[in-house]
Amino acid sequence: MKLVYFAWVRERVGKTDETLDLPEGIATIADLVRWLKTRGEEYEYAFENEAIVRAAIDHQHVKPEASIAGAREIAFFPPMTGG
Amino acid sequence: MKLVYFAWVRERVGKTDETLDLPEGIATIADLVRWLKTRGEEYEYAFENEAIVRAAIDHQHVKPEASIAGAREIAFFPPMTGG
Amino acid sequence: MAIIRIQVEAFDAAAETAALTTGRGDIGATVAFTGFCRDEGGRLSALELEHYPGMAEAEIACIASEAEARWPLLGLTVIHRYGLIRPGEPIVLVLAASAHRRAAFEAAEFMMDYLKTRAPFWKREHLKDGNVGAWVDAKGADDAAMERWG
Amino acid sequence: MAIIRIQVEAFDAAAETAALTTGRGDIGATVAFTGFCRDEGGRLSALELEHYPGMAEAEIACIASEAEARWPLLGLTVIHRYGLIRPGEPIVLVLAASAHRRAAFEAAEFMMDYLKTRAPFWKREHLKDGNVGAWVDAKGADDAAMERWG
Repeated sequence: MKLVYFAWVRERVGKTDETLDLPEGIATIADLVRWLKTRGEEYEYAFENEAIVRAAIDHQHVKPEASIAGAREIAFFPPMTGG
Repeated sequence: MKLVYFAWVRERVGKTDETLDLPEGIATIADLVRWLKTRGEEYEYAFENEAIVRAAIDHQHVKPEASIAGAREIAFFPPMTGG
Repeated sequence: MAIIRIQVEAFDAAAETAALTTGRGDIGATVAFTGFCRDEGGRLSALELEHYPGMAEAEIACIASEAEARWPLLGLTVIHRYGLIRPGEPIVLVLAASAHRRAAFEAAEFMMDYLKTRAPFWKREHLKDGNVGAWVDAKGADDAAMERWG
Repeated sequence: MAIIRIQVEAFDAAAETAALTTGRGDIGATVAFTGFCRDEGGRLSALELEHYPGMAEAEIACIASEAEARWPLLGLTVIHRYGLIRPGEPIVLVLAASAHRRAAFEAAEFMMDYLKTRAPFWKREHLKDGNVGAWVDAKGADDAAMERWG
């Protein structure tokens, strides 16, 4: 699974992207975040306030309860500040 | 008193402006319109629907009941269609 | 202090925007409204715009002061043309600048709603067949649009 | 079909407007919104804009389709820059064209409200003192502005 990070989520995780093999039982974005936070302090820091970090699956905004089945690319980023 | 006319009010009156001596007792725009309508068919036609024709005194929109005392220039015109 | 011009010539919206914004770090948003002459389904060869010189400037200045009192504007430009204007040509420009977008959008829309119903301009149609057509009727929708500003 | 571009280069609002309107007799109104980099009272030397390539285009196309479904638009252009942008330079252009002004105003404002909260761009401050400052926080006011469109 390809994961991509933007803005301060990217800075905290310390990488722009990575490809990870996910363990069994990770069905949703929320499951994925919970698992990432077990992988090290940098992830704990990035997701310390889970409610703030937004997610997209294959370029579409999704909620934490969204299924990741079939996803090619999952992105995590702060609230958008464009415009 | 200088009177000026615009758009179809001008076309119906048949002139762009005129300077008239007003008789005694003409205190308001409504009085002035009533008197103008006695001056000929062209004025009757221009003011046939008095509620439609707008007036300005010295470049300011006014209502029919506005006093014309001290006015330098009184304008009559249809509803505006600028913009 | 708003910039107001009543003119026959076409205008350059980009140059007007640059005039308001160049060298400034406080402007975060500009809204430029341009009104164009339509051909009304191919029926029109032009619109002829008549105006009341003197009152047109005074009335637009009055509307602009009202906008500047209502919104924290950092610039306001209004250019209104008169004379014969062909389909596709611009008639009116309202340009509002502010620190933030809401003020710029609202002020520009307010200016247009007021210009439509209070600025002393009148449009007459010139038809493709060579005839001079009717004076354009004022629209009830424009009065309603103005009234929502209270 | 909206024109959407995500680019480093500055844009030319006048050229974009001409591209939408030239040779057309059906457009009666254009609204061009330009968002500029502010210096925040002289504090900033630049804003750095990061974006999510691919998603940015897709998301803006999605918002633009929504606008085209809601209003009878005759043209819609969105250009959003990324990279380092100095105070006074433009960041974003939204250009909406329609037969009448209300649709053009509303569509442009809708686009901006949605861009602010849904387009994957993030701003970081670069300070006059040479330091890289904080990521700009999302504003609750922007969420509220988006929500009023239902």
